[in-house]
Amino acid sequence: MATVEASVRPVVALREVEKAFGAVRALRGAGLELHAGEAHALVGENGAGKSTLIKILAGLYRPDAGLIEMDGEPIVLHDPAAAISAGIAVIYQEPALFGDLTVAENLYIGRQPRGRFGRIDRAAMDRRAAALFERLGVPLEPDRPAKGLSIADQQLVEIAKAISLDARVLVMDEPTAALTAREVARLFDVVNALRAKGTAILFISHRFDEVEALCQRVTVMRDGAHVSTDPVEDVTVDELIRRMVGRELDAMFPRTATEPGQVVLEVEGLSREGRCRDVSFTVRAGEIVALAGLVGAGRSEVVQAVFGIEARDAGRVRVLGRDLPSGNPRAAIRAGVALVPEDRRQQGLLLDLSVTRNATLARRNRLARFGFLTGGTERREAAAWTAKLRAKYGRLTDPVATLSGGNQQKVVLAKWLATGPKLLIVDEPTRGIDVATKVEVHRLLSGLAADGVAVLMVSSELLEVLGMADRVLVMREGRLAGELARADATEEAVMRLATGQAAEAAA
Amino acid sequence: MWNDAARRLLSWDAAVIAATVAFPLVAAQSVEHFGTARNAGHIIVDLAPVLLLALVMTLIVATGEIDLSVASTVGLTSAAMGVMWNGGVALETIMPLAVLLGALLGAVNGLFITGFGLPSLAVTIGTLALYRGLSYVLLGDTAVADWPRDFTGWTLGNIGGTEIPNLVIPMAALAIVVGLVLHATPVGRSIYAAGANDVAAAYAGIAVGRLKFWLYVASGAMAGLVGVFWTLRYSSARADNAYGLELTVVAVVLLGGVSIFGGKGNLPGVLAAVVLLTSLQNALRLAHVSTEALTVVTGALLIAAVLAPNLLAAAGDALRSRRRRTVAPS
Amino acid sequence: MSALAQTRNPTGSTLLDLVLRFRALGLLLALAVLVGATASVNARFLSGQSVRDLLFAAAVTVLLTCGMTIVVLTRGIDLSVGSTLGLAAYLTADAMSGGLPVPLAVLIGLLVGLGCGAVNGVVVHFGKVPPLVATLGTLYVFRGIVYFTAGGSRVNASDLPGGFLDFGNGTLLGVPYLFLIAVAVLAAVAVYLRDYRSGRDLYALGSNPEAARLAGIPAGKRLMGAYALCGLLAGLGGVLYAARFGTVDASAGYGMELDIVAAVVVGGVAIFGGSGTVLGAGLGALLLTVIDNALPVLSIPPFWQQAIVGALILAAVGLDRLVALRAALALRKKGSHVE
Amino acid sequence: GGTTRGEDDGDEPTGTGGSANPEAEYESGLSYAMLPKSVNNPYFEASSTGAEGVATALEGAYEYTGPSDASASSQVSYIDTLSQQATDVILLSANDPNALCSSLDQARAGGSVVVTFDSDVDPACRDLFVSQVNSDEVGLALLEMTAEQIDATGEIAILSATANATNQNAWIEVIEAELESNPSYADMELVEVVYGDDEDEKSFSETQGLLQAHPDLKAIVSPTTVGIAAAARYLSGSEYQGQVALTGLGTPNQMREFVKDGTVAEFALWDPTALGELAAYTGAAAASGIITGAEGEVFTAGDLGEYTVGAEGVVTLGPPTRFNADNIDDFDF
Ligand SMILES: Nc1ncnc2c1ncn2[C@@H]1O[C@H](COP(=O)(O)OP(=O)(O)OP(=O)(O)O)[C@@H](O)[C@H]1O
Ligand SMILES: Nc1ncnc2c1ncn2[C@@H]1O[C@H](COP(=O)(O)OP(=O)(O)OP(=O)(O)O)[C@@H](O)[C@H]1O
Ligand SMILES: [Mg+2]
Ligand SMILES: [Mg+2]
Repeated sequence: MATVEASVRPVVALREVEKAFGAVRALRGAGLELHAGEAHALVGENGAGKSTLIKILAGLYRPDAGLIEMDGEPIVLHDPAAAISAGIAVIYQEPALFGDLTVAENLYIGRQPRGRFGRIDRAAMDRRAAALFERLGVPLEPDRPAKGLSIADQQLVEIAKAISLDARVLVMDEPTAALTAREVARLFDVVNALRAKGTAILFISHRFDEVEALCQRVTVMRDGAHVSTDPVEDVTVDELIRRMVGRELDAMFPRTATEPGQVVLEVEGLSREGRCRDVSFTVRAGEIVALAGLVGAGRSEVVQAVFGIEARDAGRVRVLGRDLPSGNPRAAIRAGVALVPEDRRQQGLLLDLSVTRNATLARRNRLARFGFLTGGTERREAAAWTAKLRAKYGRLTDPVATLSGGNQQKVVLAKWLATGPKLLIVDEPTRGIDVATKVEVHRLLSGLAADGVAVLMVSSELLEVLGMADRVLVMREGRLAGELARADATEEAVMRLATGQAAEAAA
Repeated sequence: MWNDAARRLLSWDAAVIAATVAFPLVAAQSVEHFGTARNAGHIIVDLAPVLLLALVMTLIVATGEIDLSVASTVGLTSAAMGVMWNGGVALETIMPLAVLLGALLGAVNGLFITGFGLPSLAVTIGTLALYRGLSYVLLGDTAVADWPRDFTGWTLGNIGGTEIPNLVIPMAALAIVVGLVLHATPVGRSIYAAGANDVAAAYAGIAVGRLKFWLYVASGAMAGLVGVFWTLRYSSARADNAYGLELTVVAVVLLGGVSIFGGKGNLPGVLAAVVLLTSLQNALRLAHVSTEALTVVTGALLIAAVLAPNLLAAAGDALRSRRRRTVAPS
Repeated sequence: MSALAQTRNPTGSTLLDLVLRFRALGLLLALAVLVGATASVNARFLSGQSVRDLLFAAAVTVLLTCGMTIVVLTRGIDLSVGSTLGLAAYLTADAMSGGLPVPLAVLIGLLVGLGCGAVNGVVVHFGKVPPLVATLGTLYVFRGIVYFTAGGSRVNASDLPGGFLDFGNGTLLGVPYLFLIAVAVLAAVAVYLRDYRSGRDLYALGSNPEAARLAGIPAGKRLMGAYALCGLLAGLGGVLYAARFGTVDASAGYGMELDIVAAVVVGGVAIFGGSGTVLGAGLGALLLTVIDNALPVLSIPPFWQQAIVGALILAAVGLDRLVALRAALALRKKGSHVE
Repeated sequence: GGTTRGEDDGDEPTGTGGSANPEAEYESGLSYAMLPKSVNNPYFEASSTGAEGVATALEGAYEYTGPSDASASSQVSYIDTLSQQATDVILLSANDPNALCSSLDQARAGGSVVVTFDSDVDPACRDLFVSQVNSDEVGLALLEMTAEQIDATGEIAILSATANATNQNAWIEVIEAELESNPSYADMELVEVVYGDDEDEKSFSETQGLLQAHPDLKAIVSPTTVGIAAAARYLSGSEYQGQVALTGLGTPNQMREFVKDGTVAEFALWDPTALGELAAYTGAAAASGIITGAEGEVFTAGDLGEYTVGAEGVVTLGPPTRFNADNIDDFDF
């Protein structure tokens, strides 16, 4: 194992860890060392075993074999409480908040500040939470219930929670997947401050720019095993990717320009109380249009209203010239619209049901013969589409909950691509997807556009937006702030519109 | 492969089905009078109401909801039948009207649950009281008993010359229809999807509210049908007919392996559970086991139904991980 | 009602606070209207005797509702409370009629309740059996045990010590001891659920069990505690039942579970856990008791009474939903970044 | 067209058929089963004691079995079981007059003798009915006791068992008819009938409700053992004690303290043990061919003496016993 400073004893080390779920061997001899005051990146393909490794560190899973050492001593983490008290704080890949409790209580559950007679001191708790949010630069009210927070806000609460623990080891499993550049920058400031105080950081991400910006060392995993550990400055991104996927990658954004065809989607004056106002735009066949903006700008809200998940208060939506009724996803699907939602666990998947059932759900009516579904057709369809997207799983009958995050995302994509849409709406399509698959998804989108599908893409990843879109619509505070053609769409231009600097300058 | 087979074997509904097959064989040997055709007939007639109600209840529980008002709906349709009969309406008209009334009562549940978004447990506790109360309003303390023999006799009669009860035919037909709908149609897929995650189901274009609404209508209609059957089988329309039956129906659905949280379970398991529970109670009665024991056995069986597979799974996990640890390379 | 003060800031959110206070207010309003209407038809409804009767009737219900609330908050349910109450009531009364000193017999009742609750807790938590299934099972099992022990016999008031019965029927300044006990328990549970870490853990468990696990909340301890407490309160309810009614047979508390669940639901506790207050549930119990008592006083024909109770439950649940929707709308406006 | 009410009224004759042989001996070795409305009810336990004594005396087998809830449909399952077991004599207290008929027919076709007691079914479905008393007699006795206690003036109310209880409703009918027609009761008014469902708690709160709803109530009549005990307990602890009269049907053991403390002046009941005894003898007599159930047949029921079968196969135990402070200590049941 390539240790850089072998002399320094790691705060935490995982050695030769094995973990299997039924027939799936998620970890085979994985290892990791975290040092005080150092940010350590963990990268690998979807399903490489990163989250599993973290869950072992968090006390959620017990390893089948192998050791966890803390300060050189072997320890056994029976449950999450044990890990927390050992000083390990974890931000999980999927936010898990208490919707009925307030944001502040979410942060301090089980360790609320106490006043007289051991009663909870709410005022003190809210104060502390507010201070923390201040530090993270997020405008969240401590006393609002967590229910109804957007995915990004939820992720921020999770981050605040982990940071508030003041742990010796901070583990972050793709904390930035739902965040835009601004929040990411604030987060990195805070993490760097923690690191300076001697906290050991473990950072998982599929975004290499972030790895480079934040981390000192990087470990690559493949198929549940440790591949390499190096100082970040010693390896190139291409080299990392090669180690992760075991081959060279094609171009990241394989966008081939196509001549736009007829107008597929027309949105006119779309409004929804408190979420978005007076949004109008069109998408043509063969075109990829991106909706960009800061977190909470209302992008998801717009596409959900287009698809009919949410009823709209005002405005018209036309697909291929025909009006879509408000609040009726069935009509939208019939008209040839598909929506890959942003929150795969809540909106995209039936976690307890099998891969097959999930992958064929949107096509249940079309796969039926004489009104009846036989298992065979569904199985064949599911196998074909998941293979096309290179999804990794044990069996088609496994519950999707057992798939890794990225592979879950692929199942959602498979479900919708299988419907053969005329208008494909994707909301954060590559959230949590590894680079290799990302290329795959990009190629797919590009290919679909080339075949005459109209694509509307919401993405918080600016590079993706710039790399893929023919046109970029920028949203700010529920309104369309502007439109940029591919040629004019630079990082700077988008951010200006998104943050409203352009508007201020004009005024 | 072996793993797959083992999992199927260990799966709960498979176990219930196996027990259902095995139990009567054992009981026929060890309990006097159990293994006669006549007794089998008794069992079938006995289980009919629970089985019929459990058919639709399975669908409802699979969507993650519940209907506690079924027994009260049976009571109310039965009471309404009595009123109509007293009013001189022809029985041939009364029967479809009773089913229609049931459907209407189900629609009221459905409206409250899907239209207003209220929790089904709360709503159907309310209509449990409401419908039972209304049946008392209709019939009060009287019973309507003078039902024509032609009809009451049919409910208990056998198919010409055999020992097979007439009831078997409609029950089997309904069970097959519901089974096919649940397991081999897009509607069935939608039901499981709605139970597993209603938000994701809505994103997949399933009109979850409408689906649930119609399931409640179906549940009500089925309860109306059971109301007709109950009235004729006991030749008595009374306000307290089928009192308390809802707990038995819920119990068999759960015993059959349907998850109370929705999204999981299948119909054969539930059918097996109905047969198992009824024949077990029948055998215990024939074996002179006391009523008290019968109550305890019912409850214990229900808990064991869910506990046993959990314990088996836990034991299996422990075994596997021990085996792995011993062969793991060090 | 001074206990109203307890709704102050139960979630720490001023907005939610308002809603909750409004919710409790709604229940109080409904209570006031009902009492007022009944009294205007029949003034005797407010006579000392009548109010006493009402409080007597409410005491046991409120007590069990407190226990049920705790369990429902954790996303559970306890359908076995009626059977537990029956078992505790019968064993307590039987022990007393057998000559055991009152404190010892009461202890037996409490322990029986605690034991039943612990059984539920074990089956739910360690057996991973869904609460509805587990407690539906123990509903049958516990009732079967009552049948076994009681058989066809019954303990009559004449077999019980006079002091015990006097306590059961006694009042302090016109308020029954039983009701005072219930209110004391309610207040204690309210403070516990609002102001103590372990109480908040129960909300967390009900709100998102998976997140609770990740946050290191000791689910086993809390769930066991919740079910044991619910059982204990049902046991206490059994003791009070015996003291109040004097006659106890195998059917004591039969079918009570649905009334208690109804009270909790009417009181605005979410049936899927995580939200609601014990005060609301207590008011729900009181409301249902008043309905039960008012209908005969209003000379509503007995055949109509059950139907009316059902309709009122629906109305209460519907109203609650309306309030919740308003709150959600308010939250949406407040949380929005759109001007 | 269609099938409407009243087209189908073929009643079959009562009785076991065949001819009676009054000289025959009681057969020994018969199997008896008593099926009460529900088990766990002290009243039926007492009847069971009586019946079991008879079965033992006649060297027969005896079983006491039944549902734990008082519903007709649960009783049907038990009747089916008994007929499957070819029980010779079934002693039944029915939860519904009609719902049990088809099962009873089957049992009788299989050779069982069906004797109902306490609560009857349609006469066509059973061989004999052992009535505790004649309905008229109970109704009249209840009214008479009430009138004596309130000087035959004022409002009275009835606290009954379940709304469907056959016997209760028969008595209530008699009371209502008598109040209408008998001039000596002209000043009494029946203001309400409420149902305690034979549940202690429910009966208790129904009593409360009655007293509040009718401030001028003078008396409560509760023709059910559960009801009268609950009502007495409520009255004895309330300000109404001694103001509102209470009478009805109750067991001496349950009512003793309330008679002593003045809450209740007088109530009535028959001896449930004797009722069980008579039912068992009646069943045995029918199974042994001593009687067939035809009117006028005579048989001897052990120590109880000689009984004659009345119209529709009814055998009546005798007038109810009235209990008051003077005699209550002579009874223990
Ligand atoms: N609970 C489980 N049951 C069965 N298999 C599981 C379970 N959890 C993880 N796996 C499997 O273990 C492997 C590793 O999954 P893991 O979640 O650790 O991947 P990952 O590296 O975090 O991927 P991603 O980048 O997509 O999040 C995957 O093949 C996954 O299907
Ligand atoms: N279910 C909800 N309940 C309450 N508020 C919500 C809900 N969903 C979104 N919001 C709020 O509505 C606004 C628009 O959210 P939306 O999800 O459309 O934004 P977005 O631009 O897609 O950002 P994100 O990256 O967070 O998805 C945000 O202020 C968000 O907090
Ligand atoms: Mg992961
Ligand atoms: Mg979004």
